[in-house]
Amino acid sequence: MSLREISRVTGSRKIAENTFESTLHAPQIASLVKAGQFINILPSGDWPKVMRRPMSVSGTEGDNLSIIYKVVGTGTEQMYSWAEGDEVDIIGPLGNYWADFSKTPIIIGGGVGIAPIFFLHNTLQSNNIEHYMIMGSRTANEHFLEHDLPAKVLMTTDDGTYGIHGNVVAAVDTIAENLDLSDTKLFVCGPAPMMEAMKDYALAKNIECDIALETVMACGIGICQGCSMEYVPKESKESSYREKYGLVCMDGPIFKAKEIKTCYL
Amino acid sequence: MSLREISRVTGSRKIAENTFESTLHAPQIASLVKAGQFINILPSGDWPKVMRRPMSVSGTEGDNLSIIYKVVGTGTEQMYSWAEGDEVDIIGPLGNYWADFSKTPIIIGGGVGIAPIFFLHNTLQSNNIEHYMIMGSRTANEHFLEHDLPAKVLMTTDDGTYGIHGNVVAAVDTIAENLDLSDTKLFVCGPAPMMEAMKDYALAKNIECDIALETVMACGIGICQGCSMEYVPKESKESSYREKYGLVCMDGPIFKAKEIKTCYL
Amino acid sequence: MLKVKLGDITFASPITVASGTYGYGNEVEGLAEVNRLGGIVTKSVTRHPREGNPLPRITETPSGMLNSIGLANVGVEMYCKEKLPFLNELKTQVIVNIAGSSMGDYLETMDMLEEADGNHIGYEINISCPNVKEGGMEFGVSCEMTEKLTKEMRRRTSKLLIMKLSPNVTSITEIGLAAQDGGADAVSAINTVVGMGIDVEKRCVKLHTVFGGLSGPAIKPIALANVHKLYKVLSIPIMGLGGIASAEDVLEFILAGAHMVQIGTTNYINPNIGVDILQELEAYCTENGLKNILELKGQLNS
Amino acid sequence: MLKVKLGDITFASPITVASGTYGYGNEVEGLAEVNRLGGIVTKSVTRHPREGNPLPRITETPSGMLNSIGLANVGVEMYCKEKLPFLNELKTQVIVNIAGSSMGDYLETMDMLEEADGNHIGYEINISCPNVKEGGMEFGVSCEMTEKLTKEMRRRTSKLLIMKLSPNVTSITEIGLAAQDGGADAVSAINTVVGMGIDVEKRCVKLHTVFGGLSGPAIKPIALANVHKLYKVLSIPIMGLGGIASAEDVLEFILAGAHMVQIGTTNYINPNIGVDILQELEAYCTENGLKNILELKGQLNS
Ligand SMILES: Cc1cc2nc3c(=O)[nH]c(=O)nc-3n(C[C@H](O)[C@H](O)[C@H](O)COP(=O)(O)OP(=O)(O)OC[C@H]3O[C@@H](n4cnc5c(N)ncnc54)[C@H](O)[C@@H]3O)c2cc1C
Ligand SMILES: Cc1cc2nc3c(=O)[nH]c(=O)nc-3n(C[C@H](O)[C@H](O)[C@H](O)COP(=O)(O)OP(=O)(O)OC[C@H]3O[C@@H](n4cnc5c(N)ncnc54)[C@H](O)[C@@H]3O)c2cc1C
Ligand SMILES: Cc1cc2nc3c(=O)[nH]c(=O)nc-3n(C[C@H](O)[C@H](O)[C@H](O)COP(=O)(O)O)c2cc1C
Ligand SMILES: Cc1cc2nc3c(=O)[nH]c(=O)nc-3n(C[C@H](O)[C@H](O)[C@H](O)COP(=O)(O)O)c2cc1C
Ligand code: FES
Ligand code: FES
Repeated sequence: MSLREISRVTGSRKIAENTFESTLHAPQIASLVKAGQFINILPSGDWPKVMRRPMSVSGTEGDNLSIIYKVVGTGTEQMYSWAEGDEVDIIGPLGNYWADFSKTPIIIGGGVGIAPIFFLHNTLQSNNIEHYMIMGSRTANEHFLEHDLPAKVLMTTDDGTYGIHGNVVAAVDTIAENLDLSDTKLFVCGPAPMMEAMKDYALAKNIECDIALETVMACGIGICQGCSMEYVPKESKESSYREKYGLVCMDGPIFKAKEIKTCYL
Repeated sequence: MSLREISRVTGSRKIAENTFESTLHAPQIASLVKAGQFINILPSGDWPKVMRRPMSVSGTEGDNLSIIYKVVGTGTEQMYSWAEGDEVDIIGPLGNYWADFSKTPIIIGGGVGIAPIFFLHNTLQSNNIEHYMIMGSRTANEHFLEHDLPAKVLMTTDDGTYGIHGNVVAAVDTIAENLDLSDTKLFVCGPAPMMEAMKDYALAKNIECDIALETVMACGIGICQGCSMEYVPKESKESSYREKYGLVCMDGPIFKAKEIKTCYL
Repeated sequence: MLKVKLGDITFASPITVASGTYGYGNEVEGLAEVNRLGGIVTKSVTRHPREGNPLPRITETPSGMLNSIGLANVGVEMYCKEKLPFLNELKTQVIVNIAGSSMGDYLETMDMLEEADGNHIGYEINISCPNVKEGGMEFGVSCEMTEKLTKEMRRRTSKLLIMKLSPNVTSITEIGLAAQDGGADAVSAINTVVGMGIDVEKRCVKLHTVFGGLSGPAIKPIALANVHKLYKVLSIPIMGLGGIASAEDVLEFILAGAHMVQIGTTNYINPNIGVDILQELEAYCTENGLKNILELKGQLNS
Repeated sequence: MLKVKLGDITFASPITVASGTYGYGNEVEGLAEVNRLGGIVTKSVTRHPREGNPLPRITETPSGMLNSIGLANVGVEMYCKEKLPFLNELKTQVIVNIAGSSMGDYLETMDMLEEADGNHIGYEINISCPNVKEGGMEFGVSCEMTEKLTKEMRRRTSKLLIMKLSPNVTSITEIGLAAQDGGADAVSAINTVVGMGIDVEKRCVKLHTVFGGLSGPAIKPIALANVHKLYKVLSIPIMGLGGIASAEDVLEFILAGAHMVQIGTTNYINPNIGVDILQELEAYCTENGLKNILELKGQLNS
């Protein structure tokens, strides 16, 4: 069950080009939220739009939770101008979460899709689960370089300005060479083309793969039916309610790669 | 002719309960504007409404002009949060201005209607024109007490917490006792009930009286025809374009009391 | 102070929530005090389950949103099995919204609901969904069809019968009169306004179905106009909706002639908006010495 | 890159300004570069001067405004005497908007304009003003009346003839087809949407006329839907308008099928918006390798 909490901004900082991390004091939601889940944010008190803005939780620390976002429009601009102590109305935790770490996790984030991957990384670490982490971005200054990360972390840039030159698929391939693929599982979140590429890769190589999708959301709680994704057609041809289309906010945001028709929503 | 100028906020301060004065660096408009005229303000860069916000100019100092406003809604809230150096898109000077000071002026302002009266006061002072000034408000803390004013200034409060107990009509009556009414002229701006009362008073006593009206404005330049006021019917019964209704933005904001059907717009 | 009657039914307040914006009441658990609302109108239920339209289905617009959900819903059988038990537990009044593509659809759905063991006190009939080819719009734009459907339904139920009207017509009052003549207890107005959005970057439509329904504060002036027009000609009460986001908005609708109101899109921002509003309305009544909020109904000074 | 033709007339760009939101071009002196626009559509001109509706006449709404100006204007005689000389000096194309209450009104006004020494290249006929009892709406909601009026006007002028359509109808395409059959060179869509506002404090309507016309970004989705519907059935071009506030909005209208556009309410915020937009569009064409902006017309990917 999700709840609504009036949180308080405890801090904000720039972590990469046009990318920010804000922390919110939200004891109830922070105590419930699991890696992969998201919150739905009312960016300001006099918010002129009709939808909240969904954001993955990137981590928790005691009573605080954090989010990582790119400034792309009105909502994220408002977040960017949050001052310490501001009240922010949030609903959460929402959606499903990363689960089943029995196979070796390779966790892969691109762009701001890194947020739920960071959270996952920390969850795995505190549970002493060995894993690989790959962070992709287009260019060096989009990377959150100062984040203090342990070994088994690969960074890629499309333009080669930092880390491995190329995209995350290439990086996964590198790691995968030394691994038993049937005992490996991919956890992916990032821009649609990256997720689509990872999906194709996972299907081709027959690797288990969970992908966190993103789409526009009005309610975030399964009411409006606006956040639909399309499933790969099921055996049973009966086309009925929520057999053909899933709801990213409720049935997701995390779906199995083999269930997803397309990551472009 | 009016023009559009990207002004810069040079300062803001609270001058009374919920009432603020802001100064804008706007060399072109400041050099043209006369007491009684107004500017039309785009409160912010991403202004979500479809109309600018008209504000009387309360004074000029070199390249700067000032406005006085009460925070009542979205637009004035934005103004209230202007920071020094912010750019503000304004159009002006707009409308007609206070003129003809051949009779002894009694200038009367109520509430934020004081803005164009302040400007008039300064204009008269710098032209060494003797005049009386009356400032009315509901209660003491709505008065701009720290404004440094010369003699012949009367302050009233409806509740008697400062100055003369009562409304501005009573104050005018006091002054008028010692004056030749036929050689006196009233200049009025304030809330509708006050203006209506002054209008009735002026008509009853047959005193010349100019009143600055206020209404909602879309364009401010005579195009939308939305800012209409109604004239007292003219002799000539031909009812035609702008005979029956005047435009506050173009034909006003200042009208002769005897022309105005009602100050409630 | 807020108590209102519609037909024989008493509602604790005129504040209800609109179809499609509140699910079946269970989704908001923990986020809203459902039982404090005057009532809830369920998501449209159809004869058979519907998977809904292909995506994308929603997009934001200035002060509003477009949707083309396509009546995705569990269907009436599953509704009776899965949704009804929860709804039966509610202490607020439940109105079931029915949609269909043909007269048979509508009537069968109603028959099944009449037979089911539901505590719902009435039906709202969606004859105005602009988002599916057979969303009932052929009913909503035709006086004859509206009257006929209303009559058939009236014969089948003694529960409240409310016809939900479309603003996408030349004359909403004609359709409203047809519903009244058919025996409806009330009409609700308005459903969404037909609109469209285009993604300039991708050079494609923003909704897969091209056209969708516009809702939210942007349409409030349109909704008020329709409610007021209906108020001037109908003798049955009106449930007003379209863009309500505050207690002041509710008062606008009541002054325009609405007997009750529904809150739609704003639930997405604030699932408890209905309760927030009714608290404000209580305070308003006290401050203004109103024994009942409906003393204001249609009371526009001139 | 922005040059477009309508009939025989070449416009420097498809960007024009809407009737009632730009006066007669002289009011914006010093605030806008009128001559850089593709064209201007004048405030509606009627046979006789009109004082307009009683006040209040305008009010803001979420992302829009309501107006009930009531076609206040100088009348055609004064227009020819006072406004025409200035308009004749302009280097931008002038379209005169005509409104009326009867067939006679419309035709007489046109006759007088045809005889006057004006450089205007065409007429836009307002058969869709929702704000006066006799604002031409009886024409705008009827196919027969629309076709008849169009025919009569077509006989009288070889200048551009553009019929301005109302969105307040069940089927705008039927009216559009009637205009086309009557011989119109183009249609413009949309005029304002009927709406209403209520002042809760004073418990009265916000417009003296009760109902008014909604304009501004709030109606953009509605306008786009109407333009696209017309585009799919008409063979004559469409001038698209309703809520345009940016270059992106213009591209939306062109992608939806508009041949030209008009900017209305946004002129109030920024009298030079048309010029700002056409500069952005030029840049857009360059960046996207378009020889002409109309290469995008109706080009929606699926
Ligand atoms: C479950 C979920 C988790 C998310 N987590 C994060 C996160 O951790 N960090 C983050 O920065 N963003 C995240 N997003 C995306 C985020 O919600 C959008 O970036 C945000 O809503 C943009 O709001 P805005 O008002 O600033 O921009 P808008 O003005 O709404 O849009 C600006 C641009 O962004 C595009 N856009 C808007 N929403 C989305 C979306 N949901 N997906 C793709 N494009 C969109 C618009 O089409 C437009 O081009 C998440 C979305 C979902 C559904
Ligand atoms: C020529 C002219 C000069 C003005 N000079 C000043 C001035 O010097 N100082 C000042 O504080 N205000 C002045 N006003 C009024 C000022 O324009 C409004 O207070 C302002 O537009 C409110 O904007 P907002 O967005 O904050 O409030 P909104 O959200 O627009 O409105 C808040 C409340 O104020 C009411 N309101 C809005 N506009 C007006 C108006 N024009 N007249 C009466 N009530 C209104 C609304 O009905 C509403 O109840 C002037 C108006 C005009 C026409
Ligand atoms: C996402 C969404 C789904 C909707 N689904 C339905 C529906 O199933 N049946 C129905 O009658 N109306 C439906 N509506 C219309 C609303 O009930 C309401 O009439 C409309 O949104 C206007 O009110 P609002 O502006 O307050 O949202 C839906 C609206 C939205 C936004
Ligand atoms: C204040 C105002 C006055 C208008 N006057 C006229 C008019 O005289 N004739 C006309 O055909 N349309 C008139 N319109 C309608 C506009 O031309 C336009 O169709 C409508 O406003 C939608 O466009 P927009 O949303 O860009 O404003 C007027 C609109 C406004 C806001
Ligand atoms: S966002 Fe409303 S159902 Fe998912
Ligand atoms: S504000 Fe537009 S005419 Fe005066």
